[in-house]
Amino acid sequence: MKVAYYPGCEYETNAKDYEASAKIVCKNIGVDLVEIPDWSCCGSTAAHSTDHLLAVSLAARNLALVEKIGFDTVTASCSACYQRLALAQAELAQDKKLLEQVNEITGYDYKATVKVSSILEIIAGVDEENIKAKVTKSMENFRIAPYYGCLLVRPSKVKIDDPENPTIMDRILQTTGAQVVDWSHKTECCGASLSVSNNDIVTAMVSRIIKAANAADANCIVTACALCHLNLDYYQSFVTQTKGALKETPIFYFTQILGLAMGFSKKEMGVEYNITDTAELVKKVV
Amino acid sequence: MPKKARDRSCKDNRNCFIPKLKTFQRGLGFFVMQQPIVIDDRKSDLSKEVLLHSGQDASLCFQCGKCTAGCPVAFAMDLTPNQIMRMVQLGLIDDVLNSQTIRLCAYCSTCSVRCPRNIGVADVMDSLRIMAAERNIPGTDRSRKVNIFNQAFLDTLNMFGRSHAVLVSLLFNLRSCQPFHNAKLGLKMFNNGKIKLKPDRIKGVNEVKEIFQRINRLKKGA
Amino acid sequence: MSIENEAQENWQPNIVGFCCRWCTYAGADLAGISRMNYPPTVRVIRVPCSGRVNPQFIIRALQQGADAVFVSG
Amino acid sequence: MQRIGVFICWCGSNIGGVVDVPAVAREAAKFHGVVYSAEYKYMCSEPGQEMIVSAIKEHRLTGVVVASCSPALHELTFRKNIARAGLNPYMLEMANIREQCSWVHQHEPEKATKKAVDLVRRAVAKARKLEPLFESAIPVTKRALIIGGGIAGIQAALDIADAGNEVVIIEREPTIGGKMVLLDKTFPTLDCSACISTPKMVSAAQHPNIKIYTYAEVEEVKGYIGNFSVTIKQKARSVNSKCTGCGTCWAKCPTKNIPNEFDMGMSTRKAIYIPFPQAVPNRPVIDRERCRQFVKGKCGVCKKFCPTDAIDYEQGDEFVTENVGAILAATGYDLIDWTKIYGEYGYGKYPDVITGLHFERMVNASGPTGGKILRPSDGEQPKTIVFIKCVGSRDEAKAREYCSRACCMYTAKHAHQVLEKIPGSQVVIFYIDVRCAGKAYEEFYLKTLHEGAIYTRGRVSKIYPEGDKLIVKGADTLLGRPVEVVADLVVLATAMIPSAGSADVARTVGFTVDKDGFFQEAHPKLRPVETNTGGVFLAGACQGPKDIPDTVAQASGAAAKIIGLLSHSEIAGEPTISSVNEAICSGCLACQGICPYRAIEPKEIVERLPGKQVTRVVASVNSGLCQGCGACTVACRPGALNLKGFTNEQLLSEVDALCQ
Repeated sequence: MKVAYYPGCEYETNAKDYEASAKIVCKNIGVDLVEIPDWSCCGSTAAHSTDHLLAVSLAARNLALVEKIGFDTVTASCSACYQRLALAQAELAQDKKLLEQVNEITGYDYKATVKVSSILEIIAGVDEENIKAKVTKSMENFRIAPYYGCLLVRPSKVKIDDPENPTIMDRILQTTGAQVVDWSHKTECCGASLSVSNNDIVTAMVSRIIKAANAADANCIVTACALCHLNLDYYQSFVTQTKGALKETPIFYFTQILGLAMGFSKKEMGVEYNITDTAELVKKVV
Repeated sequence: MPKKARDRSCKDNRNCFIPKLKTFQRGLGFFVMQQPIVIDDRKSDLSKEVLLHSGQDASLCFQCGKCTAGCPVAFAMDLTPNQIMRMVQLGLIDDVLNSQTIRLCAYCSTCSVRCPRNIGVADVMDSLRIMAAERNIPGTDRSRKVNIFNQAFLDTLNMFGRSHAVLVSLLFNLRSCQPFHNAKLGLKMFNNGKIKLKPDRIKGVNEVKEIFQRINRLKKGA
Repeated sequence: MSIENEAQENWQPNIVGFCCRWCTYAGADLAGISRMNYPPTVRVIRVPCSGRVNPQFIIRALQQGADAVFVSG
Repeated sequence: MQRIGVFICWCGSNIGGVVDVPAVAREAAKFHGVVYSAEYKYMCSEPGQEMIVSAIKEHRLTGVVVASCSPALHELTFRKNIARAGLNPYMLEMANIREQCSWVHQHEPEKATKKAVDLVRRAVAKARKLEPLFESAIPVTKRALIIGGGIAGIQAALDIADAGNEVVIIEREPTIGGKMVLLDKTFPTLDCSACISTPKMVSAAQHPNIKIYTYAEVEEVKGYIGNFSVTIKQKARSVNSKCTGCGTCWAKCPTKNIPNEFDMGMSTRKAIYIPFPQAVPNRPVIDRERCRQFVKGKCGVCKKFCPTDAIDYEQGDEFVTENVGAILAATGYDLIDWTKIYGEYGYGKYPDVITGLHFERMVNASGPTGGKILRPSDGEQPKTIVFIKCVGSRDEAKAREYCSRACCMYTAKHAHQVLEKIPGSQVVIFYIDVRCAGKAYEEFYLKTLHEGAIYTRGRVSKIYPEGDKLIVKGADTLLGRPVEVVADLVVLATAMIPSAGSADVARTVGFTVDKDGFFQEAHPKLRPVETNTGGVFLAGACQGPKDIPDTVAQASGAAAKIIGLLSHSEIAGEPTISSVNEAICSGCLACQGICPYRAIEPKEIVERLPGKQVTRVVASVNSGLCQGCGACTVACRPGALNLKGFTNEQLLSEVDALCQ
């Protein structure tokens, strides 16, 4: 299966581990990710907070590029990118006038035919048996708190699963033999859009999520979003170090867990890029 | 007193110093005097403007407070989401657009999916941010920082076609006069090899610039 | 006068309404009680149910010169 | 040839102030068939009516047109009026020149006058085609059927039976009593629910005029007002009438630990059981899906021990037919299944999040905990209890838009009971509005407030566990701040919805439901206990969410209506119904499928043709069932069906008159 792939601006920096692991895992299960040539930024929160048309147009340029290279589905690993592309697509498909206006702005002739899927959906779409067949190691020592964040499951227009209790990632993780814990903060927001400008707010939000994961006795949190990953990975140090009540909880991408289970090395999966200490836990892959 | 004398000229005028003074006072922790809200025959169209921008009808809100109860950022807001909705209904445009809340909203949409009246509260917040941007309201304190960040983000995006984390942070720190803000994070990321100094300039950068220009022209035309 | 000219000069269509006595006819009464104005070129025939309206009635109304027919119930 | 009189009313200035009434009267005089035209200040007044009577006599009128207010208001008045002058009351046609003319075109008097003329022309055109109609006499069976043996059904049954009529109650559960017997104490007086409802159950069971079918359902309803024939499905109880209710069988039954529905699954029962000790009738039923005899084919313990040989494994469903003159639907309510809808409250994952009905059973002295309020998870006494109102109500996004009406009061009662039973306890009630409209209701709420319940204005957005506590995330909108409560137990006031299967009851009996599935009353204000189907009435929460006082009042209201109907041996049938011209009916019966009232049936007729006799099928209209909607006339291809009072000819002439 070939799918157009939108890496997102953090593909070489903060999310390089996500990008690498996603590509390797997808290839391994027969999903070919084809990078959109000369893609541009989706606009992220900054664009939709400033101008609606700007937000839609920036996303539309990329969607038009997907159409141009003849793909009908595009996936993005970062869930912020996913949400922006999916929301733009939902609006463009519904509103002809908007589509015309946006085409005038971008200079492309987009027909609004592209389906936007998150990478979770793409992997969940692969037959479970196929994934299981590739799993060579057991992740049974991982007690995972699957963290979906907000962008994948809300708003209703673009949700990929139930906004209150999504299970799509749980099911994928279970194929590796990992223990997936039921916990309360699966879809609470981590405040990523404020992480540069108001980091004290973000610290408070992150601490609640870490606390809930601790309460559920998880030994790691697994996410499908580059922004959540950065936030949870970095800002927990403020609370785990100062307050002491919270345990340091390593943060992984779900693709890293899949990759480790499939026998790829921790280097290939980029787990050492993490700020939290992952080494202890990664040793427990058997 | 003739009607004209108590006209909303003050409220309508965004250069008026009173709302700014109020926010300033609030920021400094001063006691703020609250004039009664005057409801008269001049109906506000704030609710309609929001509807136009976001497609969300704030007038449906019956103030159950579920948005506030579930909002992960509510603890940091100066006005709770349900208060914003109420103010939109009453047309208190200055209070709304000068609030911290509208830019602290992280668009996580928890409010939208739980609203019993099916209002996309997050979209209302989004449209209020846009309205504040249209009116060049820089915001104060936290709201101002968010605005500076957003601007920095869009500036790098405009420059290269993709955003560039280092430059965004630099611009943000300079413009918000906090040179060492988040330096620790930067250092950690650098150590972990998660920072790239050279920005990623795309080939079609002019296409992206063109998008910005066309939209600016459209706005000016309007 | 051509149809177009007529249309420009505040032309109002003659509308024959078939209204169910239980709902829309009562609704039209309510409009009266509430003094909600509408064009006097709307004229209502009371039927026991909108199901009573035979397509033949509608065709006859249009043949006889009604500009529009309104069936509601 | 008709001789028509036209009478135009000024209605003071209501019509006369806008419409040029004398001009309309002058125009009307010119219409074909009009022999007399007059105007008067108030046509409905005594002198106005006299004027019509004398004109009929003087001018030998055969038809009358009154142009005045809406026929909804005075059609009956004028029908009676022309009948006094010896005319058939259906020889009247009205033109609505007030509600649909002068009141809506008050700024355009000239156009309004022209419209008034047109409307009178229409009325005259119809009047020329009017024919005398005669009401039919329908016999009445003096018995009533009540569907649902809750408090509404029981109350109505007792009222109707006390008036000397026979009553049949059908209840689908093994006992009558409904939801009220589940409750502990009732607001605002705090009297014991069982103490006031079980005696009523016994009275109903012992009443000589009342016959009760429990564990039974309505299978089929035929007939019409005054003459219903109802087929009842008596589900196999597996226990016959020899049973004395001694209790040996359920004491000996080896199949234990079945969750008891009566206790909301908080206690257990056997496979042969009575729902609760005061059940009426005091006769057990075998749960065939769980009984070993039925599941595995061997056991027979109950049969062996039964001293009266009342156990009958072979018993099948039985069908009984009852003939009645009126039907009362009193099927009550269920609570919405919040666990399917509210993910933010845990989708039912957390055992310590319960509904108000669970709480009722728990706080009830005869309930599963013997009246103690305990956490389902660990059986500990909770200290901090949160009540959340409007779960499923006032939430059009997830569930229902309406207010369930009773929750504010029962939540106040629950709060009172917690504060009374658990010393040092803390009660937090999250509300959107406190609605306590009812006698002594507000006082009760204030008392609860005074006792220390913390009313917090805001809806709860999330509940999640932390340790053995539940964190309830709400808001205080009055202070504009989020609120978090560390709770031991959370009680949800879930929405009342029509009871499961009520849509089937509506379909079987043949009446309509509203957008929420509640039974539709004929008129929300003036006919609240009747349906649009003649002879079918409503009471209780099946019509809309209600508390006990309102339910009982409505039940007695419906009973009064039924007693009124059954007091006649014959009733007058509406004459504006369909009729078949058998000569041209082709017998295709397209009309039968389209009739919403099942009023059309095939009938065989014998025709004499030259030299032979031919038997053929034609449609026939049941005058008791036909509600006069006229849908059949449109379906009829040969045009054999016509609706009296709204014939094709009359309607076409109205169209012609309006389009002139």
